[in-house]
Amino acid sequence: MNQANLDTARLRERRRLMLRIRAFEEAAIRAADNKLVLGAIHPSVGQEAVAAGVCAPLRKDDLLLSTHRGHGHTLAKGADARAMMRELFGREGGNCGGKGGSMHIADFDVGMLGANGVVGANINIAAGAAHAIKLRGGDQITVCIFGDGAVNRGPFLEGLNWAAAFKLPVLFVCEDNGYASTTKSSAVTGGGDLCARAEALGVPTESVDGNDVMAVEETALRLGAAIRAGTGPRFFHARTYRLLGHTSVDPAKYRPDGEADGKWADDPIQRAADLLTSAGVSEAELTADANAAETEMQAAYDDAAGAPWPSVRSAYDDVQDVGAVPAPQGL
Amino acid sequence: MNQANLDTARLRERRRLMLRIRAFEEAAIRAADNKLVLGAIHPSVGQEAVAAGVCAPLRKDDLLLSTHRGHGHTLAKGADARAMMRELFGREGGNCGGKGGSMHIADFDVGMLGANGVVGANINIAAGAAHAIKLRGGDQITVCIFGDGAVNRGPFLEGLNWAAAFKLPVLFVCEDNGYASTTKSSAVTGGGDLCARAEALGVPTESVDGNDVMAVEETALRLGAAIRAGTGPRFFHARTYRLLGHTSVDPAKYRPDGEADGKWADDPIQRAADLLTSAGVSEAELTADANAAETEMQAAYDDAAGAPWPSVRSAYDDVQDVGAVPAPQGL
Amino acid sequence: MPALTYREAGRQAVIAEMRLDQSVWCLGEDLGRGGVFGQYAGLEAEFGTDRICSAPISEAAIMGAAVGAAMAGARPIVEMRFADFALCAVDELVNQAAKARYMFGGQSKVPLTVREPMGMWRSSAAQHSQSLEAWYAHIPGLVVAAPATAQDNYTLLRSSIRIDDPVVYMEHKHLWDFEGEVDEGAADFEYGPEQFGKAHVMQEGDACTIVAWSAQVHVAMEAAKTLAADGVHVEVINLRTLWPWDEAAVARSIAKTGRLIVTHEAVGVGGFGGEIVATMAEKHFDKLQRPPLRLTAPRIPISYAPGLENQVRVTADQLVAGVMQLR
Amino acid sequence: MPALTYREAGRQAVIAEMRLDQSVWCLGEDLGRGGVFGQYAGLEAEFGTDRICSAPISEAAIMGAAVGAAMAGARPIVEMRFADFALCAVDELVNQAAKARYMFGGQSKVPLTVREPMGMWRSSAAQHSQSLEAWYAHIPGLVVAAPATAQDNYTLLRSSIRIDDPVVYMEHKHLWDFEGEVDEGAADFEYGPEQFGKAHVMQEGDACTIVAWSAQVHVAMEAAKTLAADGVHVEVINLRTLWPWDEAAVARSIAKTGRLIVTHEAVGVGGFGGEIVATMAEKHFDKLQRPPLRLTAPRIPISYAPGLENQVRVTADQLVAGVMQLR
Ligand SMILES: Cc1ncc(C[n+]2csc(CCOP(=O)(O)OP(=O)(O)O)c2C)c(N)n1
Ligand SMILES: Cc1ncc(C[n+]2csc(CCOP(=O)(O)OP(=O)(O)O)c2C)c(N)n1
Ligand SMILES: [Mg+2]
Ligand SMILES: [Mg+2]
Repeated sequence: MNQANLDTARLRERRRLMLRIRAFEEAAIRAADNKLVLGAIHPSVGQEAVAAGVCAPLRKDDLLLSTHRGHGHTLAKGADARAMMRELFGREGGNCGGKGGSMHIADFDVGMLGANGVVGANINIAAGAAHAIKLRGGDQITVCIFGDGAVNRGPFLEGLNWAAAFKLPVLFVCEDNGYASTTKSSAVTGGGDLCARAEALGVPTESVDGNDVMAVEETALRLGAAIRAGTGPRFFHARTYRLLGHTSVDPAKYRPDGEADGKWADDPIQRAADLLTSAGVSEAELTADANAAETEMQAAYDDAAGAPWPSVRSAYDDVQDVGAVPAPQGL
Repeated sequence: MNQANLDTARLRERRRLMLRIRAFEEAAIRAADNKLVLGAIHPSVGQEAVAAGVCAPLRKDDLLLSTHRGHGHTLAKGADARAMMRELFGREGGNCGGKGGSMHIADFDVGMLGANGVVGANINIAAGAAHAIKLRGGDQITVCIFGDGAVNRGPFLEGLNWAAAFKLPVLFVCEDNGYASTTKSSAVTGGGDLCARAEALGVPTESVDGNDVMAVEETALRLGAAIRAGTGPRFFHARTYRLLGHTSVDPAKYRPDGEADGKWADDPIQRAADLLTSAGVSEAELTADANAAETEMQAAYDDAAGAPWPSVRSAYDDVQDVGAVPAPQGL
Repeated sequence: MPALTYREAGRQAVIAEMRLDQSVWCLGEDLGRGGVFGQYAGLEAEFGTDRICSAPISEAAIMGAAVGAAMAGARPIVEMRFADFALCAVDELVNQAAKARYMFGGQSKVPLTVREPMGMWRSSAAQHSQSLEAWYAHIPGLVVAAPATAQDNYTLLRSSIRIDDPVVYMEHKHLWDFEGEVDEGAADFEYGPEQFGKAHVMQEGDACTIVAWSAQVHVAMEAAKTLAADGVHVEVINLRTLWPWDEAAVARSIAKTGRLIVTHEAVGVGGFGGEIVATMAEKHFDKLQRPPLRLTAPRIPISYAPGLENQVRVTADQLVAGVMQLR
Repeated sequence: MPALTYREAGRQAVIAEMRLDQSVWCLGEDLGRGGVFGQYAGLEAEFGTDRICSAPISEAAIMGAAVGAAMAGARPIVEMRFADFALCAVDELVNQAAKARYMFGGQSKVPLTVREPMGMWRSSAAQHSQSLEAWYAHIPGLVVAAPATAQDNYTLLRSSIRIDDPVVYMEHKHLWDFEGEVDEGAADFEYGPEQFGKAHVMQEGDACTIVAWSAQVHVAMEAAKTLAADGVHVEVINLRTLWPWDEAAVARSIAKTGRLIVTHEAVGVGGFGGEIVATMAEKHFDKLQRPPLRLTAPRIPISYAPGLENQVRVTADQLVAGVMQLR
């Protein structure tokens, strides 16, 4: 197999992953519309290339921390879609036993240490996870993904500074979709050049087109290798766009007319498909991949919809070892 | 009076101010040694040029926020030394009625809105004070002084970003004395270039020799004028050195041998004296200025030592309007 | 009197005070788009982007800037979005806002209204559901309000904006759409500090006193209705504010009923119910014909799945059972 | 048994656990120089700069990094320097450390010891003197310790480091130089979770139960001595931990004395004394022959000037008067 074939194979694989992420979130949105998912859902539609390019190539024992918009990252790190869907439905067999939901999705078995409901909070946590790796002398890396809104919270400075000061193995990935909720980030972000912020904290940076999955992957691998070699943290600025609203119920009317429409042309999945078509992959193969993703996620939906609720007693489990309160009698 | 005379006069005035600050703190240290000042004292010996150059030229209605090492800034803004000394002694007639002490010294009558016991906390507060000025349409500026240790806390990012995003009239002054308590700041500060940090947040910067009082003043005036003209915040990096320990009881043994000794040659007061001598000011005049400062601060010491304690009842005053608890009966 | 939603009552309160006083100023994330719960809808259009300040995601800066602005003459209304996010700004609120007036010997007040929408809102999980009112009641310098009705939200919010102290103003997320009659026409002094801190007796009764605040008032009222059908008439006190809180109203009521139940959505351990029960036990021991009772959340975090989440809810049925237990 | 200072007992506890377990790791400001109170003196020399990590002034990063490290297999000891500064890291402690295990459905524990030196230390004023133990007791997921003696500080700190939960470990700044006998030789299981949460009866008596923790235990002992001279024998309970707290020990004691005083240095309103009093009133009403009593700080910030600062101290004389009032 020559290089071109290899790249085509890899690109097709990454597109399959992006399709799975998209199908997962579309299923989750349907479930939210059907009142089967009750908590907020933050879809990453349009941003799948960051998840696929950054997280899929990681080792299983590498660590990952994510945000409220973390389904894609979690799937790409290797978590089971059914367990994730069950979590969104709040059912037994969900990754977090139904206690976390979408915003706290996590799968420690594949090194995914959690989405976070507090913007920016994962940055210091990631620095610490990397610190533990370094103290142990391990060669894993930690990846921390956050949005362009998070760069205005203190942890951005504190966590990057910490990682730089202690030369920790952590890749900070800013998934810059231009918006923080209903606010255009540029309106409230001084300076504007996020790489400059990281550089000033002693963290070398790179900025890429975050909708080009192969460029994302190539950059992530390169930065990851440098980090694994012990040269300290890196900052990865991935420019992308949130094609849907902030949550599944947000019509995103605050965006300038036509802005989103124009951006659909840049859909990373379509871009991957176009490249694959030029590389000779047939329409039928591309459709088959899309259908497979749909089928998988519809099955996950059906599975979750039919899954039992978690035992009510479990509400009292996993609070703490010392001083845990017992479940009421008869529960 | 020609320019040279004018500058000489101003330099002499600034040296007088620096002498007053030095004498004030030496008196405070004596008082601490004598158990008359009971709380911690953080002397700014060696750093007086920053206080004198930045704060003395401010308008009375300009606002100032300072740190735990804030005696110099407060005096330079025009606060009364006797009231300040009484505050350090915890006596009646102290600026804060004995409630604050050294670390919370403040004099709102001269626009000095407080030292702060929490490193970095004044940065967001200063941005807000500047925001209030801007909302009112005033032409005052707010000056916020903090140490090189504060640049590693979140408020540095949050406050500078805020000021840049809303184009607020605030001058951020980093009084960089190389140390944060017993830790050399460079050891824990990623990147190392503090101006780069501020620039990346959209705040234009300038770095100067903070022991050159006239350079400090010239820069502060220039930056202050730009801010007053409505062009948004500025960051002023003043390089200086803390000649004594972190507190009055810290022997500062953690510094490399000889480091401090070498730095005494750079004492801003001595540097000013040398310049004044070259400009023809007599030894006698210089000594007279020093003596006047000593005399003033000894008088402040004596006044404070003889001042009454605040009424114990006052412990219950100024907590809040709504829901204030009454002083116990008979107090 | 018009029926307004709790949301709209709060919105009208802000509008009224902003029209009266140029120094009132709102700051928080996404306010330009009406705020995350629509409680600022249309305000940017009326008051402009200066006075309705859409902030970066910087709770510490929002709170800290508000403290500085308050000391420099403004009257900020801070929006924290979820009370949970205010935990990113605790130094600014507790070490700075609450203490500045005192530490500086009265040189400055810090007139500040911090809106912290709190409480459970179906399947929001552990980081978007907390009720931490007890924390703020514990901090000298802070005032704490927890409105239960649309009228509360109108009156207490107007008052809070006028009060010269930092007020932690905790609306309940579950109540935004609750409707109630609101008298907006009350005289100005109604919104002054004098009226602040008075409980409302929502229903009179002699069988038992139930003290509640925020959303839990409605649960108590539901229990009261059920009990009334059985001829048991409980007195329901809507405390409205936790600092100051209306000790006299509770004492008056237990003098009549001899029985006290305090119920809140927050965790029981270290919750404000303990303060109320302890105060009554200390000062009005003889009035208590039965042991006092707290009906509150167990000391567990709040889950996402509805069945688990419900474990931290105190239901009307539980209140009914509590009342019967004390008979 | 050697007499150690409270400071040294804590230092020895850390050393013992660090020797036993490579994953124990200290992080905080100025630790390389022994920490601000000397409680880490010499540790860098023994354990190196990796395991004794001198941090930037970044409480949020210190706490947040510790949470991440704990989830990734380390057992961090976090030094917050002054409990007041921990208010810069509340999201990290309360929204993250306390909830991670639960939110993630038990996928990870967060073994973390957060040292927060608390309390009054002559003329440290409002931002360096607070006692906020009640806050942490209110938060599900957290364990809370407040050692009073050198032995407490040895035993409880070793236990806290071993416990797999986040422990808020509140040493009292005024006690660093207090000496006491310390049994370091106790068997390993003494430091396991099983022993945690047990109060110590410092002095037996039948006239009144005084419950205290941290530095206030010593004030209670002073009062007890004064009272004993008059033939009044009070029982002094050193609670040692606030979550879990030894409800049974307090109940046993009031069954004997019929009288309960809870005293603490923290503000009374919303303080943990309310929890203890309320719990006893709810569950052991019949045992209380007199109304319970809290002797605690008024709801005012802490001043700098000694005379004003003293207004928030509860003295032995006040405890004596309280006991006599309940006779
Ligand atoms: C500390 C904090 N403040 C506010 C919020 C509410 N919030 C949730 S997501 C969000 C926007 C985040 O923007 P960004 O970081 O760009 O991520 P994106 O949603 O674009 O993926 C906000 C403000 C929060 N969760 N945490
Ligand atoms: C948030 C916080 N953390 C820690 C401290 C303890 N502390 C007081 S001063 C200081 C060093 C500050 O260094 P820097 O900002 O450089 O100011 P300098 O003392 O050098 O003037 C520290 C760590 C504090 N006051 N506040
Ligand atoms: Mg974004
Ligand atoms: Mg410094």
